Amino acid sequence: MDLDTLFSFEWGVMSPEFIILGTATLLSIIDLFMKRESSRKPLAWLAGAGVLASLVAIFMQLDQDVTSILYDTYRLDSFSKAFKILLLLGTLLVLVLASNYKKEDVEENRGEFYYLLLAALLGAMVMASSADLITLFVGLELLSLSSYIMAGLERKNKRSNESAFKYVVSGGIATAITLFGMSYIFGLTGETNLFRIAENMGNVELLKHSFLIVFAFIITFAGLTFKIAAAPLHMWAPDVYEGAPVPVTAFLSVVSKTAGFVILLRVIIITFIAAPGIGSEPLLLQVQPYVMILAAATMIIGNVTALRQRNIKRMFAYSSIAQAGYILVPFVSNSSLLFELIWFYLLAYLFMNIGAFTVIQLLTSQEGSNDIGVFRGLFKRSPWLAVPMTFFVLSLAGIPVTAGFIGKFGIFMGALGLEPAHYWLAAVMMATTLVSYVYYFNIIAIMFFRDGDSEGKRVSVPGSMAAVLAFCAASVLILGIMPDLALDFFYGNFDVNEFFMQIETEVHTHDH
Amino acid sequence: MLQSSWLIPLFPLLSFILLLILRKSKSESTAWIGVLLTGISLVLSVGVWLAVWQGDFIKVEGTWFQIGERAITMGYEVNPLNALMLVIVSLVSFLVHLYSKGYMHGDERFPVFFAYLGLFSFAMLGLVLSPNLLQLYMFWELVGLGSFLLIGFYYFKPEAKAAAKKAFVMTRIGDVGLFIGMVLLFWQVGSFEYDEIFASVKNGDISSGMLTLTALCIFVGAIGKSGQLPLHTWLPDAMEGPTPVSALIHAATMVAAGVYLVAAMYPLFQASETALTVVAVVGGVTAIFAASIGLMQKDIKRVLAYSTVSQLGYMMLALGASGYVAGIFHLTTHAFFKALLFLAAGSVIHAVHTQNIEEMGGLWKKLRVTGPLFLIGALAISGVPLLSGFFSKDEILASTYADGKYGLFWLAVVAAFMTAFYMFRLFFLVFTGKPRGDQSGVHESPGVMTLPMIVLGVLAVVAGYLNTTWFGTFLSDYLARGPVELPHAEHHGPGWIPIVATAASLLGIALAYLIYRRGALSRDWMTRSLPGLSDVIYNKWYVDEGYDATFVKGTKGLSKLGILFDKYVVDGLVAAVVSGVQGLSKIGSRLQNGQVQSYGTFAIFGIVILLLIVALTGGYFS
Amino acid sequence: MSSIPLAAYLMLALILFCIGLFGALTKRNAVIVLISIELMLNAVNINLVAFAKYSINPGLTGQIFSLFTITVAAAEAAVGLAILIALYRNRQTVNVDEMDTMKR
Amino acid sequence: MTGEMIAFFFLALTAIAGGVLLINLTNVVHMVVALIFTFIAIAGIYVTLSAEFVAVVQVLIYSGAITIIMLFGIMLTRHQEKEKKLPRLKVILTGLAIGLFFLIMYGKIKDLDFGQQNAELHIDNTKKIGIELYSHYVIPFELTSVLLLVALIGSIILAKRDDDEKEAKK
Amino acid sequence: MNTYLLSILIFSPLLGVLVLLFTPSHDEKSIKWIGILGTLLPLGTALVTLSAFQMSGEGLQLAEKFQWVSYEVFQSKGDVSYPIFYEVGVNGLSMVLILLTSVVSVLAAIASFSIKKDWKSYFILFFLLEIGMLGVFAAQNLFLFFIFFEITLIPMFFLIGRWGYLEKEKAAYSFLIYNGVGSAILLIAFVTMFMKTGTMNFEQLAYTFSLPQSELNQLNITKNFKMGMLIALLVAFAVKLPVAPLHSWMVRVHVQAPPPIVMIHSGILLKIGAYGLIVFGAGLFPDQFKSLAFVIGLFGVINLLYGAFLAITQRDVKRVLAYSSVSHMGIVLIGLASVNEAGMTGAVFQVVSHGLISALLFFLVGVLYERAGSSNLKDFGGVAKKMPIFAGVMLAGGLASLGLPGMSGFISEFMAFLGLFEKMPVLAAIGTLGLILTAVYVLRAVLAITFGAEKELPNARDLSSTERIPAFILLAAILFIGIYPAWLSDMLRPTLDVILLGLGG
Repeated sequence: MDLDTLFSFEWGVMSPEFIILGTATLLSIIDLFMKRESSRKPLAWLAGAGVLASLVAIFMQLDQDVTSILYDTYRLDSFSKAFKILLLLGTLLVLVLASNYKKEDVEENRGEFYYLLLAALLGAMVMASSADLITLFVGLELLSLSSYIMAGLERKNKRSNESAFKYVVSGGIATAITLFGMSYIFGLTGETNLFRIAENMGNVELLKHSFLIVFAFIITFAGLTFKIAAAPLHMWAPDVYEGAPVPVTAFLSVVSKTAGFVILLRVIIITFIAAPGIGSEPLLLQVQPYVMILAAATMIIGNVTALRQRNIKRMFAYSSIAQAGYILVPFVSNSSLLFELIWFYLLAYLFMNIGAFTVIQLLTSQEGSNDIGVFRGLFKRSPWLAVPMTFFVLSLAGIPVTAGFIGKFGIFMGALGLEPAHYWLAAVMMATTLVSYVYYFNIIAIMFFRDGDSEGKRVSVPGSMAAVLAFCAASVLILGIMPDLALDFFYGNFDVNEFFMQIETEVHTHDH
Repeated sequence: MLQSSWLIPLFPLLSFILLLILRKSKSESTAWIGVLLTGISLVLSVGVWLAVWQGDFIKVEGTWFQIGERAITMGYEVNPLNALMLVIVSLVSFLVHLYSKGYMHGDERFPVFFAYLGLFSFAMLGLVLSPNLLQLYMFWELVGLGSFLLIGFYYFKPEAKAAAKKAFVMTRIGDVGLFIGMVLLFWQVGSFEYDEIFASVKNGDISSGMLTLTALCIFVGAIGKSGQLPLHTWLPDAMEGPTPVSALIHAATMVAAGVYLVAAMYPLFQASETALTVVAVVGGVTAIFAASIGLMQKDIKRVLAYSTVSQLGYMMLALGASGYVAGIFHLTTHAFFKALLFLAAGSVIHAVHTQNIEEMGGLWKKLRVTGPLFLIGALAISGVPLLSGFFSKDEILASTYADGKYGLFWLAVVAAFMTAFYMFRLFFLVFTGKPRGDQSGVHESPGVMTLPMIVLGVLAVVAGYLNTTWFGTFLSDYLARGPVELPHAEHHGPGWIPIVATAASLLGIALAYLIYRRGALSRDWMTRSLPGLSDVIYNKWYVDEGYDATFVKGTKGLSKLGILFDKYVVDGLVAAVVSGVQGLSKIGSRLQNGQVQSYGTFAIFGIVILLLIVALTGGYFS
Repeated sequence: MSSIPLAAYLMLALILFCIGLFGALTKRNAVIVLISIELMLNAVNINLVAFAKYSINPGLTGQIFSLFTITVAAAEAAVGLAILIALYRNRQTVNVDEMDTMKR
Repeated sequence: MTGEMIAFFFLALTAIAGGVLLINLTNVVHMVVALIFTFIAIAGIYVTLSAEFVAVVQVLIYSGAITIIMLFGIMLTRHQEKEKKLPRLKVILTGLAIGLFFLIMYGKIKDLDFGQQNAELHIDNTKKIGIELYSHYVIPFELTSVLLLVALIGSIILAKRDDDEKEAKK
Repeated sequence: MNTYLLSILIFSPLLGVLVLLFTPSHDEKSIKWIGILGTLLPLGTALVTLSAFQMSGEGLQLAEKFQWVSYEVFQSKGDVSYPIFYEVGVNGLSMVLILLTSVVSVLAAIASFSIKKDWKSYFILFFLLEIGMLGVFAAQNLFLFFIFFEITLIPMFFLIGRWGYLEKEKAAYSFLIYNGVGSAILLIAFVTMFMKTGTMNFEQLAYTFSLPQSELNQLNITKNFKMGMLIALLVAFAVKLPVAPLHSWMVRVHVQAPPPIVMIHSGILLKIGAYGLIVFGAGLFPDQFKSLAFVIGLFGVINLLYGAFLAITQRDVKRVLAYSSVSHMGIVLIGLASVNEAGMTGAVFQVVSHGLISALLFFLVGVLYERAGSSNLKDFGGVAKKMPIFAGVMLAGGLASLGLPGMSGFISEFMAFLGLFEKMPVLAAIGTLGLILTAVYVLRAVLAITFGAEKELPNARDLSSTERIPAFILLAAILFIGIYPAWLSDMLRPTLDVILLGLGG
């Protein structure tokens, strides 16, 4: 293959990634030449502009057909577009948080911070846009590595250090486990292209090794649950969320998690869709109970353990573990509504969680404490902070007129719409949701019912943060009242079938 | 005339509403509103009665509301029985209104009292006019309300409060019986109408078991209202109310409603021998039981109250012994002489400001009007010949004997003896002998009080001639025009019955005279000779205490038990779930021990367990 | 032709993977923990390379995959060590079991 | 038994021995050194698998770079020479889980054999890899460069000594 | 105008919210007025709706419908879509309840004088609560019903938790969790039905479930499935009603919540449970409902007696009333269990009547608490002396509660028992014991306060003229229904006939 062939690809479809890459590069260069003392604010604007431009690029691609470059090492399909929108939107909002985050350590490395954020985003986007194990893996690691560093960005904060180290160790083990599973997937089929793997999975010869396929599935799946913080690899999340700077926590709980679901969907659904299970059943049907157990365990562990938390960031870590459990439900049930349900829920989750973290960042940095007591009497002090926070919490709890409810409703449709319906999974989800009421409403109770001694101490809200709050709150409400805005957008622009569509780009045989 | 009979209850209602609006008025002339309006009712009632006497009946009904295809109706009906009741009720009510004008003088809630009287009269008249069971039941309850309000009129007295509550609850127990009977009948007949019920009974559409059951249920209602055994205890306590109330409600009208109910539903009872027997037995036993208690009471009103219970028992006995006319006859005469007695007692109390007969005595000279009137009443109730009580009581004894209930007959005779004894014990203690309390300032009651008493006194004498074998059986003939088929037109028992009855009552009077006037026999003669029995009687056979120990304590105990159950079992289960979740939470956070390597171990365990399950279920080892 | 069966390589990889895992989960020294993770990744690489030679569809892909893995592993080791050093500056310890200030 | 077989056994044994030593030694530096043997042995294994280029990379990166930065890491941090053992129960539990994992996997890979092998793999190995990398896998390759850059910058900002800290020392 | 009348009605309280948002929070007087006027608006609209409502008309009236949410499924099920509509409408039953809601809301707003802080947020939440209540009764599909059902939850949580008494937070949590359990079960049942049938509309669902079994088999709807759904719905609404032993939250709320809120809660919110039982239980699964009738009746009688027994020895008048509510909800169940016209009508009458009566009684207790700072029976006695009107109204309320004829309570009790006596006379006879017990505890509580020797009360004032408005209006309504029940029964009949037709009774 020569340069001509290389240039013959439609590199234009990669414009969102290129924009991000370019912005990141530009950032690092500008940062290098900036004076130490000068404000890094422009860098934030630049980074934001880059993300926005990338977002625009994706919107311009909306009616583009499925395109694939180099054997699906990069592919642009509805799936990738839909989820990249989430990733970009999430990062955009996190950037605002990051630019307002005031900590001495971070100040020093703020330029790098933006750069790392974009690099992580790039990794996530590549994950969304690839159907090749190697690319997916590298994307995953790019995201992971950047996240490790960001988590430890407060160098002088012991908790930040510790959380970063725990993240690295857990992440390293998870990577090894994932890779171990992937190596068998690769080994059994001899391919790294997901579609080809799927083809080869149907190979009669593999029937003898059906056990290994199932093992590979379980190991890979379990390894990938690391990113979404689901059982059994969820335990890093509370420690890391607690120690990491708030914007990073927000990033981890939203963007990184979304990326985790993206890779999970890509690898698991495409690869194993035609795989044989042990005996005659298809694999995905056969392993359903196991994944259900994991989903149920995730919901239970997340919600139940959250009850005892006093540290707000830690509480949200458990909350986000629980939310991952919810999102696994449609995944488990293999519903025909799979993609839109997950997409919608992640969209809703993005708004409510980032919104909540915005408030948390404002409060914790003002009070210098992460205790849940920072919310005390917030309604009295700053009603305009308490009210949106209430929306976010209600949405997380899945109360109607918020996006969270519609998301949960959809998940129920997915779980109960099948034959036979997964009643017990739905029941577990409902029961744990009830448990979650206790800690979610505890926040509300503290904000509204307990007038603290910090009477009159208003929280100052920078304009950009206020904008994020308003945007998130409005979105949570609007999506709760008119979910069709999002659903119609999804149905109108994305064709789920593209996800399964293998495009034969010109096959280059190695002719040398 | 008859078309406007529906107006009769409305005048007292109007009185109620007007007086409630004027409740803050200090002027005692507000009483005239009540007197006037009940007076109109009285006039109308008499008019209606006269019309019925001529042989006119009326029944008017309209749909109240519908349940599916079935219409629930409301309306009014006038027949001989209820026309008679109308007159009795409106008459006594009118007289009591008048009397109260004097008796309640100076009470700060003067208008309210008359308002309550109006409400009660409205309810009672409405009850009487009802053409169907449901409507009867509704007014039946409202009568209870009126009674409740009047008994509790002195609301600040704890006894009045307790008595009012007791009256309401005890009668409600009976009401529930009536309710059940009524509803059961509805599903048998498909209607609450008397006519249709009677038609069904006649056609034999209802099985005999169901007939007995419904009749008994309805009788339970009557027991409650009429203070029959075992639901009689509220009536003596109800004497906490102002005395005119006792005359109106607890002598002439409300307590008679139970008798009226049995009479109104008589065809139903007639169809069941068992039901009639039960009515008779309950009536007979109540008659002697209450009379026995009356022997030893010290409160003037309580004596009269037990006497009322006893007399009501007589009426029930009569009805149960197929003495339909006798029962109603006694109802009528009793209304007059008992109202008279109460009003007279009220007059006495008004004068001496005590109800304890031990503190009275020698009032004959001071109360020159009240004394003789009381004597007339006492003679009437004792069944001294030529007074009204004699005739009606005689009729009852005759019916009982004719019906073959000889045991009950002799019981009734003994009760008659006791009645005479305690009435004259009362008379002698109150009006004769030396004054035992401070009687300075005692004077006769004003005219508004004595006038009604005089009217009643006259009636107590003459009412007996309504139905005598000597002049004519007017009442019997009159009632025969009603819907009830009189069983056997007349009971003419053996000729010795009046003689025995007269003898019994004279004996009673004589004994009382000997003990309380002459002192020929020591007063505590009985206490000494039969200490146990007299103690039991003095304490009203310990019925109240018995109920208190069983039902009241039992209910409270159950309630307390329920509260404990609620607290420890119901809430306990919830608490168990909660602590279960909290325990899980604790385990969860203990697992999260901060050791990153433990997290890894946990993850590996998770994976290995899943792999193991796959291996085991997939036949890995086979 | 080689007579070494594929299973032998896989077995070796499995053993090394398990040793690495055991080391990562039980060693107290943070550096050793990091290096144990490297050992696990190495085991995976053996798998990949072995599958590149013996597979339904043998080819270079496995070797290339392993090259990416090695690169990533190296980067990860570097970052891990950097974090460890930052941590050491603040806490004066490299013992993994002492890093438990955050729990519950 | 062919020479290749013997070589394999020798290399495998070395690799495992290095691993076992890693687990059992108490001196941290010794552990790292033991692991160098493993890494080198693995490089040898690659050679037997006709992956010469990977073998070379393995030696360069693992036996060279990584081991050395790890040694630097050890030197830069104060540490107990003798490593204390973790609680016994925990070790046993971990061992049990891993042992089970091993057994389960072992049962199914012990007779995994596709009966096919690529004999031409070692021919022009490096060149072919190069071509593949720059054509087929150019996207992950370029991404890797970003990744390395991130690792570089990240490591610097995390591990660099603070200026003020230095000033404080002065 | 009529096209959107119902939506205007449901969302009319939003106007109040909007106005309040732009009212300064220190201007308490204006806020109070806005609060009252804001509830008058829905009342006015409700009356307009009533005038547009045809009394004898069968089926749904003033219906509105448009598509709202749509999930589309392309692949496996062959272009099935799951549209969710916004659809509202009223029939006789819901019209009655909407009226009740709007009336009680106005009175509760007037009664809110006892609220001492944060008027502004109080009334905003109050309005939101009213939206939820109006919506629940107007909703014509499961989704909408559920949403409104949950909307009532949140404002209630705040209203209890912020403005309640000592243990307000605990009460708020109890409320939340118990009702959460109910709505959780509800949601599972609703979604399951939706996914099986592809519709959420009440009428369509009823039609689908009434298809012959052979056709249902194609939809994978078995008899067991129907039974399971019914039981789930029964349990869910049993929490809301509440049915013993799921009642303890309700007692807590009644004791701890501020009086106007208890008026609303006891007056309307509990009725959602009854409404759900009628519309979903009897309406959707008539055959199964009939076969469970005995169980329902049994629970009804248990509720009736249990509540009554526990009310007898309570020391706190609020607790007496709370357990009395438990007891009275038993009558609703009794009515439903009889599965005939009389019983069903009785149940609905009880819903309305208890709504009015408990609103009245809790209002009075609120007044009392405001005067005395206590609701313990021991602290009172002889109140009738200083507060005669209060005492009179209280007595009247008590009498209405114990089912005195001429008041609404009698009609409902009478009809419910009339119904049950046809089907299960023995059970009904046992149940009548409750009538006696009711008299016992009502009189005990009422008389303990108003009668007896007078005790010192610092602020004993009789009802002020503002306070008289809600008291007299409620009393008038109670008497009106008691004397002229045909007004209500005629409005209900067409709706109940449809349900009874399904029940084959």
